[in-house]
Amino acid sequence: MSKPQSWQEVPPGTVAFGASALKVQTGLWRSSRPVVDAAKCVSCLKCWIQCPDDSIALGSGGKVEGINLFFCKGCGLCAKVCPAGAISMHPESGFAHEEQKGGEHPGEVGAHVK
Amino acid sequence: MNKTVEVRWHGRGGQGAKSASAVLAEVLFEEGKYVQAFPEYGAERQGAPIRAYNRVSDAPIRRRCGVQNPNIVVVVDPTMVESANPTEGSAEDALYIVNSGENAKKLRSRLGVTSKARVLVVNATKITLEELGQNRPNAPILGALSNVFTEVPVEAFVNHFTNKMKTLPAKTLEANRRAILRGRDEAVFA
Amino acid sequence: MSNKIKVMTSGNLAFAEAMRQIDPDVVAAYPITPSTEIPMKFADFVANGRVTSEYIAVESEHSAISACVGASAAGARVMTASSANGVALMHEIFPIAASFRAPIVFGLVNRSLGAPVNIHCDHSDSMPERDSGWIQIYCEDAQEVYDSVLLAVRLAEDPRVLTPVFVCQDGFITSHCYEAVELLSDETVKNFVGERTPQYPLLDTDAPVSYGSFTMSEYYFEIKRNQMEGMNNVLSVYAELAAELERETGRNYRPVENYRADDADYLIVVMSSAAGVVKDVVDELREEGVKAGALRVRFFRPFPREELASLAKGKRGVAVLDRSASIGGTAPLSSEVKSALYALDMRVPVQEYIFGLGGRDLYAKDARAVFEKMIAGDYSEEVRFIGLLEKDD
Amino acid sequence: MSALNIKDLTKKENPLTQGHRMCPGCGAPTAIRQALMGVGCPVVVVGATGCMEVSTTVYPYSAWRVPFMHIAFENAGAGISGVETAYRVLRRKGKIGKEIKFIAFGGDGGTYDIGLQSLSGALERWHDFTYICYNNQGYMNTGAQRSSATPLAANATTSPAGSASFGKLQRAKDLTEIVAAHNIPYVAQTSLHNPFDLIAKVKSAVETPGPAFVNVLVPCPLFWKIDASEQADICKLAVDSKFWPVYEVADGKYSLSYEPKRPRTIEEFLRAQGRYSHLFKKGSERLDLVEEAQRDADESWAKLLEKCGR
Repeated sequence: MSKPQSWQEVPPGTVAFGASALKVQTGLWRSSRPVVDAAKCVSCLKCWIQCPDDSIALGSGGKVEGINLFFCKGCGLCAKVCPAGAISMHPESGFAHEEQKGGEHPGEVGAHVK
Repeated sequence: MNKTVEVRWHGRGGQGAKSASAVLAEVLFEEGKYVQAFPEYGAERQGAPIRAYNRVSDAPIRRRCGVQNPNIVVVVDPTMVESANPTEGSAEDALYIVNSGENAKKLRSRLGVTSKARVLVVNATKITLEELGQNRPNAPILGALSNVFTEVPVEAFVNHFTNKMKTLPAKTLEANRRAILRGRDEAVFA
Repeated sequence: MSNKIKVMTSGNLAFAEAMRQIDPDVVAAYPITPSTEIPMKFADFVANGRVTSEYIAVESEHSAISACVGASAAGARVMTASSANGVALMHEIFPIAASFRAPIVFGLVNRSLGAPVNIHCDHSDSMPERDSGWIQIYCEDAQEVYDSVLLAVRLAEDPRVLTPVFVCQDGFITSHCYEAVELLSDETVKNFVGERTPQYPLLDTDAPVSYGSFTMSEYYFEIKRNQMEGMNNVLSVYAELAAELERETGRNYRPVENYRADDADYLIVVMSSAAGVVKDVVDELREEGVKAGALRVRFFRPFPREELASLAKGKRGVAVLDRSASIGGTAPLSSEVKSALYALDMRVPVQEYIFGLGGRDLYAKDARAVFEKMIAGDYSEEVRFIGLLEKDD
Repeated sequence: MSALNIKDLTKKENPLTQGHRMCPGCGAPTAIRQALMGVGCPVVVVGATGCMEVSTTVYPYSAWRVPFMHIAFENAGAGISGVETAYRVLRRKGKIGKEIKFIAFGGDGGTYDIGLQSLSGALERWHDFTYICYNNQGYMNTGAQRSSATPLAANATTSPAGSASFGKLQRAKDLTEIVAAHNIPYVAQTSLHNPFDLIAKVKSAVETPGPAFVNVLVPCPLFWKIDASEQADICKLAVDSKFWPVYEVADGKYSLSYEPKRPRTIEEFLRAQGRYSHLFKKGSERLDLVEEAQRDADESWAKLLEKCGR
């Protein structure tokens, strides 16, 4: 569902469609950025299971490959729980020179959405 | 019956005046009349004085307010002749049906009605004590009422009344039938 | 075989019988006088396998309506009933049900709101819900209750409407009065009400939706405006449905009942069971040569303002009889009537009355006095009270 | 209970998507996400008003990949009663073919306080659903007010520590025990620092026919005044200090899920959070209350062990 532009386009019943929040770039909230040293990752997935924003990007082998910066709010929990010191937090200002991307994985709204 | 006949019942909570008014309505409904039956509800429990009402007419009944000026007043409990004020608002020529073992003349003076009023007395309590072994005055009262609504055969009253209690043993139903018939036969105008 | 049968029943039992024939999926209810008989009777139907429904015996009215909203959002056909304090306890959830476009059909048996505690009829329980987004239908007798429940199911679920409905009847006066009601056959009712086809059932796990979202000023207004459209469609959809049911019953109830109003000089506007005695008085006055008439407002939400204004146009006087008060303001029916009459080119004198609070009856002499005052040109800016114990000034 | 494999879980679609607006480091989305991971079949979720509900359904977006309904604050129990009943009817009538599970959640405000009646009613009526309380021990959606889950001496905005007060004057209500007293088939307490425990318990709860209840300790960094990264650590401390025992009551049988080998003290748990800092303020310390909290914890623990038959 695209954002309604008028009252006529609002679906009845206060209904919002499932998984549509995948369009919401909560990564813009971040002031501190996690950086993954993949070489140190021991694939324990503690960061993955504790991340409140489900922003730990896993590779096909179940290894942490990076952070979904479209959603990551920068709480630092992943760095805190990592037993191998594979994730470190860095001020977002240090990345200011990078072009503000639309996000690596701007989630797709499910195909089921009517 | 060109105009609406209004009936007021005086009884005690749990005594069955409400059911009896419903039976009267059912019987007359079956005879093609337009009817209403509605009790007055309060916080009172078993034993407290209650009132119930009927309206009966050949035309659709629209008004739904309480009955203020009844044409027929039924006093189910003999102790209520004075306490329930059965003459309140009733027409001068109203018909009273009273469950009482009292002398008819005396009853008329206790009610304080003029000679225009008709008073039908039936000792319903005695009849049901004899027939059912319990003081359940409804059946003879309905029997007495069949003297008033003469267009309805008394069997209609019997059928509707016993229908309400159809889960009871046949013996009890038969006793009720006798009580209704005795109510019809033993009711006398004072 | 006749598809109709006339039986002796009451307003409550007629509602319950309609429920049995409709056979809703879910009923969640909590007992309260004078509507208790409805869930009691329905629970009995469930216990004896006479319906395929589930009955939820909840622990409060608040939970009753909450469970109804849940079941309705899930996609089920849902009904319930309540009165007075029960209705007041549900108040929080009514606007939510309406916003969810949950087509719940609700037997509202009107009873006064405490204090003091009073179990008898007035409209102080349903009137506060007039802004909750529910349709409100007020019935005069048990027959109308029965017919209205059938209509309400179709009306609520119509995709152009999708709005819950209160089917109101006067506590005790209608709910407990035993009278004749003509019932349709089970099959006729089943065919008339059909089956519910929900648009966004919560139980569709393949197309998940979220109900009851959070929204700030960005969309709240639009969602509300969208909801209003359902209410705007009610009267035209109702006209279709009423005509369809009329083919089965021969009865058709207008949103405003016109009783000898067309050529009348004086009108009483009233709702629900009190209309009967007013109509009796109209007939009496007509026989005496007075052009009296009555309007019975059946739909309070949506309020049929155009119909009412056209029926009241050009009258010499209108008296509005409210069975509830808006303390410190104009009583609800008077307020609506006055507002509707504002559209007329020529002013019609309107006298406001309040009557019947806490179950006090409206008698023929009262209705007659109201007409007599209009005929005498005796109007007051102040609201007048009928049957109130008052000291004369 | 089969052992959980975390790698298997990564293959499952997350029922709560990204893009929700909960605070950075909040435990609630983690708890809900973990809870739903263990559930095999489709679920329908009903949420009470609260942070989670508000932040996951900011119109026109929803972070729920599963059907979700919010009605009001105090009625998640009643709402899910209606949904679950509708499901049973529609399934019986052949209008729904598949098996669906029902989960209600509420914060401690919506569960311990305003929603307790509705929860109790739903449990007593034996609806087949699982209620998850994400318990951050106060009203966070409205700004850190005290609830009946707020522990003794915590500084909350409606039980503030001041010159004449030491914070909340009363102990927390033991809701898990109140729920267990309904004699429902499954009741548990857990904490989000141990996802295996949490996931397994919710799985048991959901798979048990009839009503089930899981009380999850979920820190609110803002209220507890901890760093956003510390949710898992503080939960572990709560469990290791016996402040929040993890246990289950299955068919009336109590069993302890975890016993700390080297128990920590309540003082350590309290000192780790800013909401208790007034107890340790130089010159106005209230170490007596710390001792009282320790005694309470010890007594509760002893009672729990007894119930577990030890």
